[in-house]
Amino acid sequence: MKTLSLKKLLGYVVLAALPLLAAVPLCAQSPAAPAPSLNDRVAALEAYVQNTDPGKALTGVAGPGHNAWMMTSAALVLFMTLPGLALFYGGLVRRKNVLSVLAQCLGISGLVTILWWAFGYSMVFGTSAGSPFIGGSEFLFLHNVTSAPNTNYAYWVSHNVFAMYQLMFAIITPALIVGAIAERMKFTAIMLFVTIWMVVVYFPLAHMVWGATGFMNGVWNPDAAIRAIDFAGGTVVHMSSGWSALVLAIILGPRLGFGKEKMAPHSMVLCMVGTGMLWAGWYGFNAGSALAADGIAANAFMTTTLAAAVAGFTWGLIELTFRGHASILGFCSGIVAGLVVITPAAGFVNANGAVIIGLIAAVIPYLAVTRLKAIFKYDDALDTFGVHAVGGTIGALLTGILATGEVNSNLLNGAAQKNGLAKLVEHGGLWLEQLKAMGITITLSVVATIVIAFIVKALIGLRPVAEVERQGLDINEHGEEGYID
Amino acid sequence: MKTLSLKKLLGYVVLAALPLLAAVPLCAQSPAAPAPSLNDRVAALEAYVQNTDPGKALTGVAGPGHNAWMMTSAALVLFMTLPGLALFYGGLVRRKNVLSVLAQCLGISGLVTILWWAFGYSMVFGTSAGSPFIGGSEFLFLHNVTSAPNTNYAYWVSHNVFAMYQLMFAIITPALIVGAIAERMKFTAIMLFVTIWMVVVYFPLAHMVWGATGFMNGVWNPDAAIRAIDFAGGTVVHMSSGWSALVLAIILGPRLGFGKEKMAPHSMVLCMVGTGMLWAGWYGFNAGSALAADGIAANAFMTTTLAAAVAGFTWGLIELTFRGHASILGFCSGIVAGLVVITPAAGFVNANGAVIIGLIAAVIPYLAVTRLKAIFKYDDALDTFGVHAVGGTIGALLTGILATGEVNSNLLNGAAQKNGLAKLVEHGGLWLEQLKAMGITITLSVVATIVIAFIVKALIGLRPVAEVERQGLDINEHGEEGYID
Amino acid sequence: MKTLSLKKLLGYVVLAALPLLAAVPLCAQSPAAPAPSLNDRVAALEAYVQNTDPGKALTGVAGPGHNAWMMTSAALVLFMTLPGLALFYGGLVRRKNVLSVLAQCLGISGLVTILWWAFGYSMVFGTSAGSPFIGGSEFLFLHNVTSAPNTNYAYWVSHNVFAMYQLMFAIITPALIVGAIAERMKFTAIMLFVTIWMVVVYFPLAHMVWGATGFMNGVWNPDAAIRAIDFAGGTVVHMSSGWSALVLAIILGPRLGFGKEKMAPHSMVLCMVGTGMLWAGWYGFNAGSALAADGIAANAFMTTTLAAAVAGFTWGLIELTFRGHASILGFCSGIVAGLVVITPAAGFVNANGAVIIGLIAAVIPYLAVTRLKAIFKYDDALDTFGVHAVGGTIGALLTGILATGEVNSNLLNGAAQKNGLAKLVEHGGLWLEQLKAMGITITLSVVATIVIAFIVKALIGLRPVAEVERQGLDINEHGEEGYID
Amino acid sequence: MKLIVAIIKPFKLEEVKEALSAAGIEGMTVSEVKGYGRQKGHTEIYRGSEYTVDFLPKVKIEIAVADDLVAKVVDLVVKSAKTGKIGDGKIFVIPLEEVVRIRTEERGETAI
Amino acid sequence: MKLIVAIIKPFKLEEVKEALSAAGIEGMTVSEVKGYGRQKGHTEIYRGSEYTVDFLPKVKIEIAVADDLVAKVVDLVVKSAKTGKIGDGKIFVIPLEEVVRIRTEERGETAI
Amino acid sequence: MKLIVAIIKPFKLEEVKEALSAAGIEGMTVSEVKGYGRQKGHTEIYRGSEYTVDFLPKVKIEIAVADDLVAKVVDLVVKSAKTGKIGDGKIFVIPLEEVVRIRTEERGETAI
Ligand SMILES: Nc1ncnc2c1ncn2[C@@H]1O[C@H](COP(=O)(O)OP(=O)(O)O)[C@@H](O)[C@H]1O
Ligand SMILES: Nc1ncnc2c1ncn2[C@@H]1O[C@H](COP(=O)(O)OP(=O)(O)O)[C@@H](O)[C@H]1O
Ligand SMILES: Nc1ncnc2c1ncn2[C@@H]1O[C@H](COP(=O)(O)OP(=O)(O)O)[C@@H](O)[C@H]1O
Repeated sequence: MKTLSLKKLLGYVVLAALPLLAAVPLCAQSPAAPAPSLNDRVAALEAYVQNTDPGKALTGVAGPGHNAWMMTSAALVLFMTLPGLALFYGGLVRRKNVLSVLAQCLGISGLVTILWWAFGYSMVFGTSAGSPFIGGSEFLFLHNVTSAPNTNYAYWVSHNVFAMYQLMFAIITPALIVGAIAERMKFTAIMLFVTIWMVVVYFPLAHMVWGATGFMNGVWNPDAAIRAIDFAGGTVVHMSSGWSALVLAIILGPRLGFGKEKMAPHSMVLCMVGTGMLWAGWYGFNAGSALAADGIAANAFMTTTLAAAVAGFTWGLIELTFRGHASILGFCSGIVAGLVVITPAAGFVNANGAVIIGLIAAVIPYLAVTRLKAIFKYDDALDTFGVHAVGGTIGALLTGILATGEVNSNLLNGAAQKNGLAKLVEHGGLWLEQLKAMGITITLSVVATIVIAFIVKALIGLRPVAEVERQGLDINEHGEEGYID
Repeated sequence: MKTLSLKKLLGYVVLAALPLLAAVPLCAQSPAAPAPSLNDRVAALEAYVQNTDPGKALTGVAGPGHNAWMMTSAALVLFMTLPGLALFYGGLVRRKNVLSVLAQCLGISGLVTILWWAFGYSMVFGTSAGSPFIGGSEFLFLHNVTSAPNTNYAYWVSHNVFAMYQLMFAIITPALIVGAIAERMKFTAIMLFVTIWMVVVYFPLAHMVWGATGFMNGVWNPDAAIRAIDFAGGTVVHMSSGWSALVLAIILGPRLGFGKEKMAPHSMVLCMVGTGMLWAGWYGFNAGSALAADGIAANAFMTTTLAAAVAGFTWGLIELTFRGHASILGFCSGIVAGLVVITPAAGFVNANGAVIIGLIAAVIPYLAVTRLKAIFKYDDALDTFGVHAVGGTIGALLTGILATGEVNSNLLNGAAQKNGLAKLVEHGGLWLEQLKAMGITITLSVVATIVIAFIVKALIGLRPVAEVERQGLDINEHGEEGYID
Repeated sequence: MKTLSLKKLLGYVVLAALPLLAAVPLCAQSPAAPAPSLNDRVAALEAYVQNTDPGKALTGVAGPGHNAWMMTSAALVLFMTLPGLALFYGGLVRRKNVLSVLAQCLGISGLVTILWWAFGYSMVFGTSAGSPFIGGSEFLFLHNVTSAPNTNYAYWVSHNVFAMYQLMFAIITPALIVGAIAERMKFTAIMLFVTIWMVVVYFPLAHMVWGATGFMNGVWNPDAAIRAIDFAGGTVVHMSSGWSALVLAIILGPRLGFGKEKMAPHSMVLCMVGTGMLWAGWYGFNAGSALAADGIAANAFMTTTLAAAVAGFTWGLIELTFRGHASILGFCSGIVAGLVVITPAAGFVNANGAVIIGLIAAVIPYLAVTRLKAIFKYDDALDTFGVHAVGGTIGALLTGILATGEVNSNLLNGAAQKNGLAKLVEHGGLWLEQLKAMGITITLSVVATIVIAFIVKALIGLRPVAEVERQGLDINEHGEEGYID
Repeated sequence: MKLIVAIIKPFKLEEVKEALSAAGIEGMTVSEVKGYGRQKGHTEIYRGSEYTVDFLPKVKIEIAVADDLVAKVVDLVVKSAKTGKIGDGKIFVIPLEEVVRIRTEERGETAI
Repeated sequence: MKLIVAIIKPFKLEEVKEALSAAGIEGMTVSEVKGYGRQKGHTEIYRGSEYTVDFLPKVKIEIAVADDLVAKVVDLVVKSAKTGKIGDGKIFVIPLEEVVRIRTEERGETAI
Repeated sequence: MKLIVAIIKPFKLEEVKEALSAAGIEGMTVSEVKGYGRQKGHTEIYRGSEYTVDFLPKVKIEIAVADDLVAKVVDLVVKSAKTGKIGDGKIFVIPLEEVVRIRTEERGETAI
C-alpha cells in the first residue's frame, strides 16, 4: 500500500524534475487583503497574538513572534544533530571510530535534505493525493513553498520555515539509528539504507501522524481513522528509529570482540557535551512543535524541562543506590530518556504529568539498557533501542493516559470534536488509540527494516571486512584519524 | 527569621504534597475578555508591542514576540550550565577529575529542578506569605503556574515560561560554587550541601531581591525596605555563590599537593569552548532579564556585549604587558569577569557605562585571582571567589553609581516612585542602598555556608579519602574515565 | 580616496573622544506619538506584523518579534566566532598551535568591539559625512544609539541591537583571515594588522555595501553608483577576508616544514563541532540579515539550509568518487563552502536557486583547495582563500544571476526603482554590477593588505623566530599548553 | 633475570595478558608505541595535502622474569600475539642485572 | 654504565625528580605506562556492560648512570617513590654498553 | 645484537627515520616521552599559579640491530638528529640476547 503510492509518487518526481528545476516563483509577502473593516483588521492582529485564524485581514503574512520562534526552533533542532547527537554518539564509541559516527551524521543530514527538497516534504505534508498514507505532489522540489503560511499547519509561520523545521526532524530520525549499529557498518551501506528507509518508513509514517489528511492524526485530521496523538514525534521519530535500529543491529550482528574486548566510551566529555546540546536543542523540538510561540509552546517548554531533569536525576540516583556511584553516562542517559519519553506528551500534559513521566523515563529505560540487553545479548551499541524505542513506546502510551485538554484546547475542539478524540480525552480510552498507532509504527518499522537491510546487503553488503573493523572505521572508511597527538 | 519561615513552609509542603501530585488544572489560553471596545482592543495590542499592561483586552494571553524571546533565553541560560559552565570548569581541572565536575553540574541541575518544582519557585516568586523574606505556598508543585502571564512579573510572558527561565538561574548559581571546591569534595556531600543551601540561602535571597514583596526589590516592590536594584543577579547569583564558595573552600581545606604539585588545567580548549557558550548564553541571562523583547532587553544586550569584550581584551592586555604574553585563560577569565560585573547593571547603564564596567571588571578580578589568592593562600581552585564574588560585589556597587533612568524608565516610575528609588537614582545615594543589599547577601551567604558545611560534615563528611583524591574523583566517585585512548 | 576620508574621520574621533566618554543619554522607549487616529494605530500595528513603516503611531518603538529574532541572531553570529570558528580552525591546526588560534579569535573579538564602539559603527552606518565611502560621526562611542529603531536600516529593531548584530559581522570577518596564516604569525602582529585592516578595509567597504549612503548599496541607496546587491556579506565578509588572507599568507611565506612535515589536523572532532556551530549560527548570519523576522528572513532560512546541505553532501560525494572515501573534512568544507556561497544570495534566490548554488559551492571550492593550491604552492594553511575568497566571489556573481524579485520585493520597489536596480533584476544585467562590486572589493582588499602587511612587518615584524614556531606558538606566545595528559 | 620486551598489535593485548596470567605471570608494564617496519601504513588526505602514515599503533609489553621462565614466556607471547599477518611484531630479550620491589625493597627474583 | 628503569606511582614523580636532582642527577627520561600486577584495579560500568580496569596508570623513569652511582640512585628512587602500599612499583637495572650525547657526540660517562 | 635507544627532539623524527631507511634499516619502534636534563623548560602561568615545565617533549626511538650495524646506526642517528643546540638528546646502546619475529617465529638476526 505504502510502497505502491510511493511508486506512483516516484513517477511524479521523474516527470516533474526537469521543468521544476527552473526557478520556481515564490512569494515573500502577499499583498494586504482587499479593504477589510477596522474590526476585521483588529481581529486579525489579535489572531496573531493568540495564534488563531487571521480571518479577513493580514492573510498570507507570517507573524514576527511566531516566525522568530520557529526559525530559532529549526536552528535548535539542527543543532541537536550537528553537533549534538554526533558528539553524544561520537563520545560513546571507541577512539578509532569517532569520525565514522560524525561522518554518518553529516552524510545523513545532506542526504535527507536533498530527499526532502525533491519529494520528501511533499510526500509528508502535501494533501493532493488525498490519502491518509501519503501526502501529495504539490510541493515537489519545494514548489509553492513560499514565505506565506500554509494554514493547514500553522496560521502565522512562513511555509518555508515550517518546511525547514520539519526537515530537521527528518534528519535526526535516521541519525538516531546510527547509535545501534555504530562501529561496524559501511558508510555507503548506511547511506543506501537511509535513503530507502526514509521513503518507505519515515515519509509515509510522518504523513500518517502529522499530515493534514493523516491516518492517525487525531488532533488535526477530522477524518483520522485512528484518533491518536503525538505532539513532537514519539512514534514518528523515536519509535520508528529505535525499532528499526534494533532490527538492523540484529541483522548486522555484534561488533568483533563484543562481550570480550573492552568497548568503553572513548570520551565521556564529548558525550556530556552532546547531552547538553541535545537538551537545549530539544526545546526547539518540543516547544517548537506548537508551531507558534503560544501557550502550548510554553507548556511544552515546562514539561520538557521537568521530564529531562527528573529523569536524569533519577537515573543517577538509581546508579548511586544500586552501584555505589552515579556516572556521567547515567545522568546523560536519564536526561535523554526523559526528553524522549516527554516528546509525544510535551504539549498535552501538565507539570505533574511531566514529573511522573520523568520518573518512569528513568526506571524503564534503565532496566532496558542494563537488564534486557544483557538477557538477549543483542549488540545495541549505544542503546538506541533501549532509550529511543523503549522510551518512545512508553511515551506514546503515557501520553494516552496523562493528556489533558486543560493544557491544550486542541484536544477538545475542532478536528478533535469531529473525529471523537475529544470524547476519548475527556472520558478515557485514548490509550487504546495510542496502542493502535504504536502497533502500526512498530510493524512498519520492523518489517520494512528487515526487507531494506537484506536489499542493501545483497546490493553492496553491510559490514566492512574484519581487518577494517579491527583497525577502526576512521582511517579505513574516511581516511582520517579523530585525534593526532 | 529566614529559617523559621522556611520551617513553616516545609510544613505546607508536606501537607500539600499528596493531593497536589494529582494532575493540576492548567489553562493554556484564557478566553478573550468580555467585549472590550475597539479602542481597548487596539490599546491592548499596542501594550503587547510596548510591553505594558494589556488593560481590558487580551488579558491572560502571552505575547508571541515576548514568549519567543523568553523561551530562547531560558534555553540559553540552561545552555550556560550544560554544557557551558561544565566545560569551562571541566577544562580547568586535572584530567583525572574532569568528569567529577560534569557530574556535579548534571546532578545539581536535576536536584534543583526538583526542589524548584516542589516548593522553590513558590518560595521565591509566591506572595501568599506576604513576607519580604519568603514567597508563599500558592505555587507549590507549580500549582497555578499556567501559560497565562503572571502579571506580577511580566505582562506578556507565559507564567510557566517565566518559572522555567528563573529555574535556570537557580541551577547555575550553586553550580558556580563547584569551581572553588573542585577536585576534593564528595559528590554526595555536594548534593546535600546544595539542597540545604538552596532552601536557606538562594530561595530567600532571590525572593528578597526579585520577589514582588521582596525586602530589597527596589524596582518592583513599592514597599521595599531597601531600595536596591539588581538587574540579572549580581547579588542573588554571583555574590551568593561566590562568597559561599570561598567559605566552603576554606572549610574544606586545600587540595592534596596544593602549592607543591602541578595543577594546571588539563584542557584550555574545553575551557575556551565553555567561555564561548557562557558568553552567548549570557544574552539569555541578561537581556532575558528584561522579561520581554523590549528596549530594556535591547539595552542589556548591548551593555553585555561591550562589558564582556572590553574586560576580556583588557585582561589579555594586562597579561601581555606584565607577563609578556596574553593567555587563553586570561581572555576567558576577563570575558567571564566582564559578564559577571555587568550582570546587575545590564538593564540600567548605557554603552559608556558598560565600557567603564568592562575595564574595572578586568583590573580588579585580575588582582583578586593573582594577588589576593597568593596572599591568603586559600585554595579557590577555579577562582569562583576571585571572579564571581569579587566581580558580583563590584558590579552591585557600580550599578548603584552608573544606573540611569534614561535607559530604563522603571527606575523613575511606578514602584520606584513610591519607595523613593527614583529620587536616589536622580539625586544619587543609590550606592548606599546597594551597600546594604551587599551586606545582607554576604552575611547570609557566609553564615549559612559555615553552618551548612558543618552539618554536612557531621552527617556524611565532606572530603573523600586521600587515596581517592590522589587517583582522581572520576574513577572512584563516578566509576568512569574522562578519556580513553 | 578611502584613506583620505578615513584620515578626516580619525580627526573627529580624537576631538570627539574625551567629551563623549562621559555617559551619553540613551532612550529606552520613546513616548507614544501625539494622539494618532484609531486607523493610524491599527495601521502601525499591521506595519509591525509586516515589517513596514509604522507611520503615525508606535514610532520609536521596537517590535517584540523582530527584536527577539535580531537578539537571537546577534547571539548566533557571535557563537559562530566563539567558539564556532575558533574550533573549526583550532581543530585543523597541529596540537602545538591550537591555543594560538583560539587566542587570535578571542583577541580579535575584543579588539574589534572596542573599535566598533569608538568609531567603527559610526564609520559604517552613520550618514553625517554624506559620503558613499564612509559613514559619519553621529554614532561615535555609540552616541545616539538607543533602543529606538534606526529606520534607515530597520523599522522595528532597536538601534542598539542592530549595532551589536552588525558588530558580530565585524568580528568574524578578520577572524576568518586567521585561517590562512595559522601557525606562523605573531599574536601582536595579528592584532596590529587587524586594527589597521578594519579601519582601512572593513569599515569603508561595509559602508559602501550596506550604508544608507553606500556606493554600491543597490537595494537601499537610491543614489547608489553601483547597483550591486549583497544580502549577508559575500563581498564585505568573505571576499574581503579571503583575498586579504591570501595576500597576507603569501607575504608571510609558508610554515616551516610546509610540504615536508606532516601537518594534519590534530582534531577533526573539534573541526566538526565547529562546523555544526557555524551552520546553526549562520541562520543568524543570513536569516538575521533580513533585519526582521519576516518573509525575507524565512526565505533566507530555507536557502541557507539547502545550500549548506547540498554543498556538504556533494563535496563528500566528490571525495567518495575520486578518492574512495568521504572524509569529515570534506563534509565540513562543503558545508562551510555552501554557507559562504549562499551568503550574498540568501534573501534574493528561491529554493532551486539555493540547490544550484549548493552544487556549485561544492565543485569550485573543492578544485580551489585541492588543485589551485597545489599548483601555486602558497600556504593557505586552513584554506581561507579556497573556501571564503573563492566561495564569496562565486556567490557574488551567482547572486547577480539567480536573484529574483519574487522572493524579495525590495529588489523591485523603493530605492531599487529609483537607482534602476529593479530594471536590472527584471531584464538581466545585474551580474555586471556585481562584477564591478567584486572588482572594487578585491582591489581594496589586496592593495590595502599589501601595504598594511609591510607596515606591520616594519614596525614589529610578522613571524616568530624559527625555534618558537617549531616548538609551537602555544607555549611560547601564550604560555599555555592546549592539553595536559 | 631478563627483561622481555614485546611489540604487538594493540588488539592482541588482552589475549597476551590472559595467556600470561594464566601461566602465573602476575606482572607486566604496558605502553603505547608507534611501529615502523615492513607492514605498510595507510594514506590520509586532508583537502589538498596527502600524508602516508607509516608509523602504526603498537603496544609494547615489558615483562621481567627469572631466567628459567624466559623460554616459556616468549613462547606464550608468540602464541597469543600471532595472527600470521605482517606486522605481528617482535620480542626482545634483554639482560636484567637487578630488580627491586619499591614497596618492600626486596631484590632479585623475589622482587619480580 | 647502567640504565636504571623505575616504574612508580604517577603522583610520586615530582618527589623522585627532586630527590634525584638534589643528588646531582641531572638527566632522566619519563614516560606514561600502564601497569599490571598485584595491585587490584577498579571496575567501570557503562550502562549494561562492566569492565575491570586492571592496567593502572604508572610512570616509567629511565636514568642512565655511571656504575658507581647505581646503588645510590636505586636507593634514592626507592626512598622517594615508596608509599608502602601495594603498587609502589619496581626498579630494573640494565647494562648499558654505550652512551652518546647527540649534541656533542661525546661518548661514555661524560655523555651522561 | 643490540638495542639502540635514542632520545631525540620530536621534530627530528622524520629526518632520522629517512636517514635510517635510506640506509636499509627497515624497522623501529617509536614512543613519546618527556625529557629532563640540561635544557631549560618554560614557565606556564595560570591566573595566580606558576608552573615551570622542566619535562620537555622528546621522542624515543628503539632500534634492534645486528652487532655489525651498531656503529653505523648510531652514527646515522647522531647526524640526522643533531641541531647542535642543548637538548638534542642521547643514544643508549643495550645488549640484546634474543630477538623473535612473532609472525614467523624466526629468531636472532634474521628476525630483525
Ligand atoms: N629493528 C627493529 N627494532 C625495533 N622495533 C622493530 C624493528 N623491526 C620491527 N620493529 C617493530 O615490530 C613491528 C612489526 O614489524 P614489521 O616489520 O612491520 O612486521 P613483522 O614483524 O611481521 O615483520 C614494527 O611496527 C615495529 O614496531
Ligand atoms: N614482572 C614484571 N615486569 C614488568 N613490570 C612489572 C612486573 N611486575 C610488576 N610490574 C610493574 O610494577 C607495578 C607494581 O607492581 P604490583 O605487583 O602491582 O605492586 P608491588 O610492586 O607493590 O608488588 C605494576 O603495575 C607493573 O607496572
Ligand atoms: N642520564 C640520563 N638518563 C636518561 N635520559 C637522559 C639522561 N640525561 C639526559 N637524558 C635525556 O636526554 C635529553 C636531552 O638531555 P639534555 O641534558 O637536556 O641536553 P643534551 O643532551 O644536549 O645535554 C633529556 O631531555 C632526557 O630526555
